[in-house]
Amino acid sequence: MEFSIYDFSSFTAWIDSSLRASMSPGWAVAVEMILIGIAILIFYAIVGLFLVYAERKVCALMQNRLGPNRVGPGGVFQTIADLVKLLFVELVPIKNADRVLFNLAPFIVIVASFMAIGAIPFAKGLQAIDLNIGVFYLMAISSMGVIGVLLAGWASNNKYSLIGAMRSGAQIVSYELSVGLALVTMVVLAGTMQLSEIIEGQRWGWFIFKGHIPAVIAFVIYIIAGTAETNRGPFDLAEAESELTAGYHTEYSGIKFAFFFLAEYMNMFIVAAIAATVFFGGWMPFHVYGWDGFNAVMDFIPPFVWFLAKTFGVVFLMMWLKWTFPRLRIDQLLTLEWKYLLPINIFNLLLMAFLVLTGLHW
Amino acid sequence: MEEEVKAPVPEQEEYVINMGPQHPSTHGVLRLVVSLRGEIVRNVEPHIGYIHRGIEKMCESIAYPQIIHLTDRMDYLSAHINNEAVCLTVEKALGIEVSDRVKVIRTILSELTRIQSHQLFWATFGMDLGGLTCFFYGLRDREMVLDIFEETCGGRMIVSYNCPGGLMNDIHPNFQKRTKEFIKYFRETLPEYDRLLTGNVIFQERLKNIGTVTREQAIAWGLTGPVGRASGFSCDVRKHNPYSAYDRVTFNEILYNEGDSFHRYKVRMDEMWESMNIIEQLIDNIPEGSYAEKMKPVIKLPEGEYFQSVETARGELGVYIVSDGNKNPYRVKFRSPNFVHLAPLNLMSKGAKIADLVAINGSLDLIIPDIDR
Amino acid sequence: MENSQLAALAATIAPDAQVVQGKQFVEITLSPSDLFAVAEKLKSNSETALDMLVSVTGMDYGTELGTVYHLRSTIHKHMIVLKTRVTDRENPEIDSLCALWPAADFHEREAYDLLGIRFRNHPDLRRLFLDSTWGYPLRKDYKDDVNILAR
Amino acid sequence: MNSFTGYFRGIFNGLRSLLQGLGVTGKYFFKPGTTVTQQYPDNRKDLKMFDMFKGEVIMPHNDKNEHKCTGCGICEINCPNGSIEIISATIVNEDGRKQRIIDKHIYHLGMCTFCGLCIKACPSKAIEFGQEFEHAVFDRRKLTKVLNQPGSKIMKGVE
Repeated sequence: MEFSIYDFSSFTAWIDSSLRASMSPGWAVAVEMILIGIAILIFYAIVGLFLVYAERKVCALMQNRLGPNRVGPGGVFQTIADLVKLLFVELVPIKNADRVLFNLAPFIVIVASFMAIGAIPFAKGLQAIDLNIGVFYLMAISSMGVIGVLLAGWASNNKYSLIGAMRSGAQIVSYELSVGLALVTMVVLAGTMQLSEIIEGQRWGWFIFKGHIPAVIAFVIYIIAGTAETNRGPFDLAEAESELTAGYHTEYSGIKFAFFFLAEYMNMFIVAAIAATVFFGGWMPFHVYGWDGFNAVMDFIPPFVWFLAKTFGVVFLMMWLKWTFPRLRIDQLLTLEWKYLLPINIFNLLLMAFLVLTGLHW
Repeated sequence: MEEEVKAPVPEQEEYVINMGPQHPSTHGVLRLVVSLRGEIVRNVEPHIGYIHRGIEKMCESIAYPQIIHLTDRMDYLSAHINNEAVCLTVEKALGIEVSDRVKVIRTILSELTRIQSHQLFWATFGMDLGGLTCFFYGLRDREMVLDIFEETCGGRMIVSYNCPGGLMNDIHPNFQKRTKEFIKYFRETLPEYDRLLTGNVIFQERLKNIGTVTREQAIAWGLTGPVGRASGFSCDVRKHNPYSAYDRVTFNEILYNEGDSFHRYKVRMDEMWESMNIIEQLIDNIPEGSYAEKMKPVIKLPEGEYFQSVETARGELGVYIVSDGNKNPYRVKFRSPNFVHLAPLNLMSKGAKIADLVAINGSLDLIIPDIDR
Repeated sequence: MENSQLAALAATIAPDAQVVQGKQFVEITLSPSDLFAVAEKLKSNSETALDMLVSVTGMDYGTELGTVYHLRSTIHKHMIVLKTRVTDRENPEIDSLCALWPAADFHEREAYDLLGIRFRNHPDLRRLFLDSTWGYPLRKDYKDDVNILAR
Repeated sequence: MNSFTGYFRGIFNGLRSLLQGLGVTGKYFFKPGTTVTQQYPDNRKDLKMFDMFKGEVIMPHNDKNEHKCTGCGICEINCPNGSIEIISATIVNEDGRKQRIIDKHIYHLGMCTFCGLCIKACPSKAIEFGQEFEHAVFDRRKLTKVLNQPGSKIMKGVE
């Protein structure tokens, strides 16, 4: 077996074959699943904690502050300290709450984001499952989280929470449409829904360059709708700190709150990862056709670095949006979706189809 | 005790939520009982008194110079102007004319107070609407004004700098330099506020035609200050009834006719420019003179009634002192602007959404200790 | 309009009342039964045109309770002070001016809360700051149990 | 047609205003050195309050442990909330006259509102504002202070 940070497919194939050699195929699959689960769990925790830290630092710098700076150098261990604190915080039992649903809600939220990570290609061959309907799967899974939000709002027996949950429901139902259409626009360009093939199709130019204006429009719409789907500012109506105190997770404390909190950041990561994959070529390095030397230099940077750099670039964009804009009102939110994003999106889809049909893209 | 009249029972199908007394956007311990139908606000009923300290009652047992430190704690963002109101009333009752120096210093400090109050308004208003970054920019710039206060008055927010007959002490030698530095800095920074928030399409859409008050309503409800002026009600006490040094400066009274939340915001933003103009006219020519008139150790007001109103950052503060000739006032009444502005909240927010209620509440810029006193 | 002219005008509007030209404003002292009618005339008369109610102050004069209304005309920029007194300390009743100036709503509730003056025809006369376990603190005979300020 | 162009103008103006806002926050993010945070407990050494800062009422003593307080009680009368209590004693001084002196000048920091009336009223300028601002204590009784140091005497020449 040869291990390379540029191509993980031989490495994963080696694990598979050595497992299959020592046990029955059923067991091998089970062991592989457990391994992947553990790997994703660790990744989830690290990225979640890092994103919380990054957000706090980014917003602090934008606001002329220092941000966390006491725990560890530059405060890097602040979020770990927070997590430890959250683990020790009392889980406050809520009077007259629907116990089962109340406890179930954070798990639904976190499981939904967990499942989405499985389909994201981190590097060549580093993808838990390469579905042939990858984009479709991601869209379906990432919208499951709203069930958890709705349940949390309903089961909390809190009036603010219920309003927050209802807002979240209305919001996700509408913005799911925009996310979908923006991605469909890109699927039209790519000609496939399989994520590995979408990335392979961007070897000589990322789709945001290949697709010309429609791709840029689709990207803008995707970022807006994706921010809305993760319930982040300026679309954080479900939380709406100044209106509903904390919205759907008002009554949650301790580790259950941490689940919601972590899921929010992971959803942001997933939205950014999809954007990076579909618009910026995922782990594919930046290539220019004909410039072989340049391409070789670009190829020298490992693919997962490319992927993470692109993803965190999009994450930064989302943070930037959050810390600049005031929150929308619920009717403006729906106006923005149905009056602006949706018609533009449909027109954009037609434009892209026309572009692809006439072969005006590269 | 006679029987209480009960609060109106909400209609059926109304979803009643308690906003406050602990709520991020009620700016203190204001409790709003909000009846909702879905997101639509049907009725808002303010419940106040959570920090009622009985300042009017306390005033009846203390001497006139001692009243001043209580007024700091009413509208704590206009502390200096509140102090000035009491001092002006007492001086008027005693027939004392303070020196020009005192007048000019009082005016400059009042305008600085107004600026820092509007800065905090801008900061918290942005936060009410979900734009958290405004909060830090607003407080960052407010810090400079507070430093000026601290250097000259000794206190940052609770200044207690006025006393009947003048000021507690003379201004600090750095006062003029620091104030000019601040004005120079803030003239450059204020357009940034506009770029970040005023021009923002989300912000404008959220505020325009929200919580509209007509001019007639504003007069009938007694709305003054930026709230009244946004409705086209010319009510600037500085203009109509000048006190201190306001008769020797030129400034515009900011008036808008729309009367919605956005223009209430706009009045405050424009007032910051006007305040800077006023300060610039005065800062370089503070006349020489004594900073305080010689007062008797025990101040006794002649029997009678005295009323003086000043323009605080929020509106007209009226001080009504009834004296029976003793060293303590017989009755003190503060006509506080916030108390008046809270009353029509229901009128403004009926039919609006929850988010609008927060915006309207923010645009009134209520200071709860001033309501409760 | 000068205060002297205003006082003369006020005397014609409220013939039964006692009109004094005070140090600052024209002061009209009148009986509670005349209050509403006079206030209405002062508001509707185009020369007085008192369209803004600045403040309502509840007063305890020792044996009597009373209210003081500071009224302003936004057109003529003058102010008139209305005063009224009731002798009944147990059940003082004064007409509410809410119908003329909505601003009176909170001011009158405050006066009711702190002095126990009941306002007739007030739409929603409830205590404003305090709960029903309190007496009426601004009355001079109110006993303050905490009494921090006593010397 | 008008509403059609208005629709697009609305979108572009909206986007432009949003970009302006992003410009402001972006400027501060990428411009180093705009941070205004003071790292408080770390900068204790060079943290200096302004001369006028009203931290607490103190009674300055000279190196001979003398102060200027005559125990007249004017500060006590002037204090609006009873933060100052004067306990005076009567001694016979060198000339054989009876003299009222201060025994204890008790200052309740917890009740003080820093209005400055006591300092303004003091006829012998015996008390002034100190610049200490870290007043937090675990026991509120510690907030009651005796301003004159034990064994201190009144300065010569102060009446």
